[in-house]
Amino acid sequence: MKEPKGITLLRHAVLILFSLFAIYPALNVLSISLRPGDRLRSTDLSIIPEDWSVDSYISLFTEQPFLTWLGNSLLVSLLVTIFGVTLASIGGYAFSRFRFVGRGAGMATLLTTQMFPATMLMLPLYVMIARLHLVDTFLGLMLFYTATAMPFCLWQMKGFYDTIPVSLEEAARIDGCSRWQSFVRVTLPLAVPGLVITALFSFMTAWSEYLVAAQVLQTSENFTLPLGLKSFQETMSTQWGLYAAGAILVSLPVVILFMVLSRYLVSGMTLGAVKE
Amino acid sequence: MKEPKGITLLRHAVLILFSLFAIYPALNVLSISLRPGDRLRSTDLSIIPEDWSVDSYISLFTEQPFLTWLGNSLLVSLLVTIFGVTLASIGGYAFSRFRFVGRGAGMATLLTTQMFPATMLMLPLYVMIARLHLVDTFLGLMLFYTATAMPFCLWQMKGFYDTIPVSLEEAARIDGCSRWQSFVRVTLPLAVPGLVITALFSFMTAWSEYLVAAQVLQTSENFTLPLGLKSFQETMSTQWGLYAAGAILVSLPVVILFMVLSRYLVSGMTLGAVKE
Amino acid sequence: MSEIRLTNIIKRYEDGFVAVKNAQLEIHDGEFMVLVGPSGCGKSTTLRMIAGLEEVSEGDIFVGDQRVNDLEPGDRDIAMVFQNYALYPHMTVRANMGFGLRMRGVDKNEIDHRVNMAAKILSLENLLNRKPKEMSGGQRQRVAVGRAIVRQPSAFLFDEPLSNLDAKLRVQMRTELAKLHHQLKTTTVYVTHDQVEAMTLGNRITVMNEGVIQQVDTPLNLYRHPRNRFVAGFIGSPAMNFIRGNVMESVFSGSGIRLALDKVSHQGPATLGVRPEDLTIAKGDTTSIFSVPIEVVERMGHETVLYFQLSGDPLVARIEEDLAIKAGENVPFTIKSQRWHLFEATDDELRIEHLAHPDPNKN
Amino acid sequence: MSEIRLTNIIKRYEDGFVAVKNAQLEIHDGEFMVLVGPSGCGKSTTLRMIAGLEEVSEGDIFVGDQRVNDLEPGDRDIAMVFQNYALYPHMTVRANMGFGLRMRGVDKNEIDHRVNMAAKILSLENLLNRKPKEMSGGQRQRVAVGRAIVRQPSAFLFDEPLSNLDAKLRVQMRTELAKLHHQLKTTTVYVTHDQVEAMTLGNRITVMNEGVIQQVDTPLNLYRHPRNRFVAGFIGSPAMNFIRGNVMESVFSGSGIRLALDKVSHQGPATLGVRPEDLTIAKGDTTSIFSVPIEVVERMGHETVLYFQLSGDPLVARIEEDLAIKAGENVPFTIKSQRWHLFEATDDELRIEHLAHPDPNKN
Repeated sequence: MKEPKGITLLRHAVLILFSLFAIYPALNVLSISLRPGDRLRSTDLSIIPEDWSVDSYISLFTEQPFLTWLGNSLLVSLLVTIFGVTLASIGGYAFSRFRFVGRGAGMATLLTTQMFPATMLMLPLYVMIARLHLVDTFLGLMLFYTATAMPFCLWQMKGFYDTIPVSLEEAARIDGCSRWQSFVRVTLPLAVPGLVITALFSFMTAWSEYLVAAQVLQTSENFTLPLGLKSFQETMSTQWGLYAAGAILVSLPVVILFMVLSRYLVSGMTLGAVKE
Repeated sequence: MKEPKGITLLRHAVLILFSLFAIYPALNVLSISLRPGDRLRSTDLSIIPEDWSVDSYISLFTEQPFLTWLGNSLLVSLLVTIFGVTLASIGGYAFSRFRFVGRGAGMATLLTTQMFPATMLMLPLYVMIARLHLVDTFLGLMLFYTATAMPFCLWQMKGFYDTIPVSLEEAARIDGCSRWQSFVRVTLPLAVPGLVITALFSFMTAWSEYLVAAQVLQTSENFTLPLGLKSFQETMSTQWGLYAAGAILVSLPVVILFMVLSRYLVSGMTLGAVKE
Repeated sequence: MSEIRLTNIIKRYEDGFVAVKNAQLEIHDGEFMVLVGPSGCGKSTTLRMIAGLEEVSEGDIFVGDQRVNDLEPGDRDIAMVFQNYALYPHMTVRANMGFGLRMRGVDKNEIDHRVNMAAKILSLENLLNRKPKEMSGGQRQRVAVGRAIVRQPSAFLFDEPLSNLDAKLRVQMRTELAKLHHQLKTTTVYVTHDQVEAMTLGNRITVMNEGVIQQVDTPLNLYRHPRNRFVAGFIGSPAMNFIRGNVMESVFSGSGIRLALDKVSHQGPATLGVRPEDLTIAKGDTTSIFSVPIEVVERMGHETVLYFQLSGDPLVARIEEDLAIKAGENVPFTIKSQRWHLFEATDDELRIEHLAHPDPNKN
Repeated sequence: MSEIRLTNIIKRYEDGFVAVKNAQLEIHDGEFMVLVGPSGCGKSTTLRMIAGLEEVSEGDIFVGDQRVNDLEPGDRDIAMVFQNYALYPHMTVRANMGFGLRMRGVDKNEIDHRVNMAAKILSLENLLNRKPKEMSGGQRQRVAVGRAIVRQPSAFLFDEPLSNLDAKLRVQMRTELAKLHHQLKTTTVYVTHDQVEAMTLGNRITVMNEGVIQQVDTPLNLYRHPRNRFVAGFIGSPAMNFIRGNVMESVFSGSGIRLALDKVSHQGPATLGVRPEDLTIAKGDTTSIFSVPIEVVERMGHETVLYFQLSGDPLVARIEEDLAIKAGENVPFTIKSQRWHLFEATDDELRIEHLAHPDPNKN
């Protein structure tokens, strides 16, 4: 059993390398956001530069419409999350528990919708949004986000419900619940880790999406955060400091959400609700 | 038991509506690609217009560098897939089977890397690519794609290996296999559905990605398909016909892959390898 | 009145499979009725129809005088214990046990009172604030029973409640369930595939096979007077030995044996059934019916089980003492006087009644 | 020579837990040795160390004359049957059975020949081209055994191979395994938690508890001469009854009973052990030792099991006949002459030898 240990070590080395490779960029952004001026490149290897300043952050809130964008993003993301979780929690339950005509077809359809690259969807999206007179509105954006996030959310919730024994609902019904009560009082509370993942996914989809937002939204005061950030880059000389500071602020709520919810995430992704 | 039937019906209605909503755009693109000229809007509701033509498709191959872009996309996507599947199949095995120091931390790190929005990564990406002198090269693109797809691939493979009983490998070792042989001859063949999903995910990541490609690639002959397509849109008046035809052709291989592999996908996403 | 009656119950699934065929069953008030049979025999489906968890395709189910076919499970005044216990994982033991009462709007104090009572009966007092996952299998089992009894329903339904427990715990819980029924005297329907559980728990037993009720009777009547070969083979462990043969003028002759049967009028092909404990070793002056080499000997200390073949049919004998017999030894066997059964060689394989067997209703 | 020897084996896990404490065991060539004990007693760990699937912390394992501690599992010339069968799902039965030989570079024709032979012994001829998932539990079990025997190893290791089968199939496979060992005479180590399997299969049995070997002996010696109270309680079903008490001048007095013990020199606190079949009902002129109301009666047809309490201790009696006793009835009991055991009231609870018990090596 000597040899496998060597292999294990090798694997660790490779994995640690890749982890660093994945974490490094975030630190890099932090570093740039703290540099005065728009110094993008630096031979300085320390993360916090010696002459650090928070000018970029201050500028974001005072000189730029950052707060407006933040509000827009929050509005869109929260509504998409609420709508997505509600639909997925009910629809996923139907896919998990009922054997109805077209159930298999429905599941396959959901998979199918996942296979069209986003680039392809730009065009019909534009057409539909235009026809529905939803150009430059949040409603158009939210419709699109909800629809694209739905297949994953439904699969996720269905998979989660599958791990909850049907007998729990049967017990609840014998205890006097109606079918709906047994869902709300027994199944739903047990599906919380799944709901958290679904919510997080819906939120992330809406929070950090750029391509579609760029297509739908046109006036600067309607921009979501990713659009706003990108606009720093599109002026003649990129405002790197602003961009970096914005990027950090965009990521912050997501990072915090992830950390607060990590307990649910791990149990949701690995175990399912109920251990037998 | 009358009431639930009503609810079920209602749910079906909602689900069917959403399915149509998800399929409709694809048909729309097909329709536009077959219209002569760049007629984007049409009151005609039929999918194949009466005066249909394949001019847009012909133009793609004769007047535009579509074949070059196709080659570029294939090269990048296939290499990313091979690299991603190889690493994930080995790394996921390590996460599933070995209890090494830092295993939990490693898994958490993988989750963490998932939480940074792509918009935020644009900046450090640009810095890193520039420093490594990989601007406008495929290698830079592939490095980025592999790194961003890896967390999902590793989790997916780990989850899949978790469903394969360890006793199968133990039986193989008693039958005379080394640890490596038992992995290659017993575990890996059983993990094929997981590998297929991982491969598909890696491929899709690389095949349809736009934002990063736009950052890294600069000369037109290096463009991948999504970049090329978008370039139709960026000229003064969008060449909708070309764009639509291109979008159809970009989606085609993905759709075909999905259909060929659907059997593996469903078993991979729902069951795991071995039923007890 | 909490008698349960099933009249001509049929359960047909959408794919056309008929799980229960024309079941007719009357469970008396206060009776402990066990439904037993191999897996897929329709016993669980029958129980679930009584509970209201499966729709009835044809026929009527009565609890007391009320036809319950169209009632919701919660309105049938029954409580059920599931095979996997089905405790609500997000609730404490106390909340689990009180849930049914809470759904019925019972007063909070009354709920507490009843939960405490049930907890005392089942020795669960110290566990009331635990969550199900913090308990052992036996404890969860107890909580599941507790959740049923706090409701004070007119009937308990049990769906293989002991099958997830290990052997020792199963025996212990079995006797606890017996005591509980002795104490509460609530009408009970209990499904199991284990004939030992059926024999030890049931006032009466319903034996099912392939959706059809084979026989309904007390444990000992089933054991002594099985209606057909299926029941004879299912009840008792090791199972009854069967030897195919022919009856001519009250003499059975089958593969390798000849046995004089008194008082049998049957003529022609038949199957002889002998329980393992009714095969004894011929000693001294008793003449042996057959003599065979033993294949496997199982010495259990208090009994010895012998496995052997008679013209290819595998047979088992159980001797109620410790015998120093070795595999390969030749042993002469005899059958205890009149301790045999005879079955028709027809599709139904009905048992042939004869005077040698004691009166079914003696015990 | 395919004897297996364990000398002072210790298994210590990284978290400090010691699963096996100083195990000393010799398994003779051709012997069927059963390791039995409650879950977590270290029996499976011991087997897995012999197989090479767990590292040995201290001590040596020998197969034949060779120290195998550092050999890969595949180089130890052993075959193993797993609890979940561990058949390769992507291979046919033929490929499953031949896999070990193929890995050893055995000639293709020889593999076919040996697989066919094994398939014949196990009646698997018609299943050779099936995949594992197309077979029933019993068939998979057979294939797992087949995969072991084609290898013709110097030892078979079984890890609870029957625990996933239902009761009837378990009994059938048990006798098949017994016949197979009778036929092949290969050294076998068999792990189970089921004392009935241990009693019926083993030439000798190793009883383990909490990582320590309690006793190694033949089934009947274990039954009649358990070395301590743990072994006495573990072997036999229903388990032995224990009554705490005191011995004074050859008279045992405990909760509710007084029993004259001949030929015992022990004085002071002790535990009396009586097997359920050694408790009989006092009839006619035999004087009863105690008389109690029965709590639960289990009438099995060929035997009756009575549950009752003696000053709070739950006791069980098994009567080898069908008795028409009802719960609540008062029954006078006696203990069969000299059929009792006495255990020290120390931590080890060793059995106190006395002349009343027959010589351990008589059978």
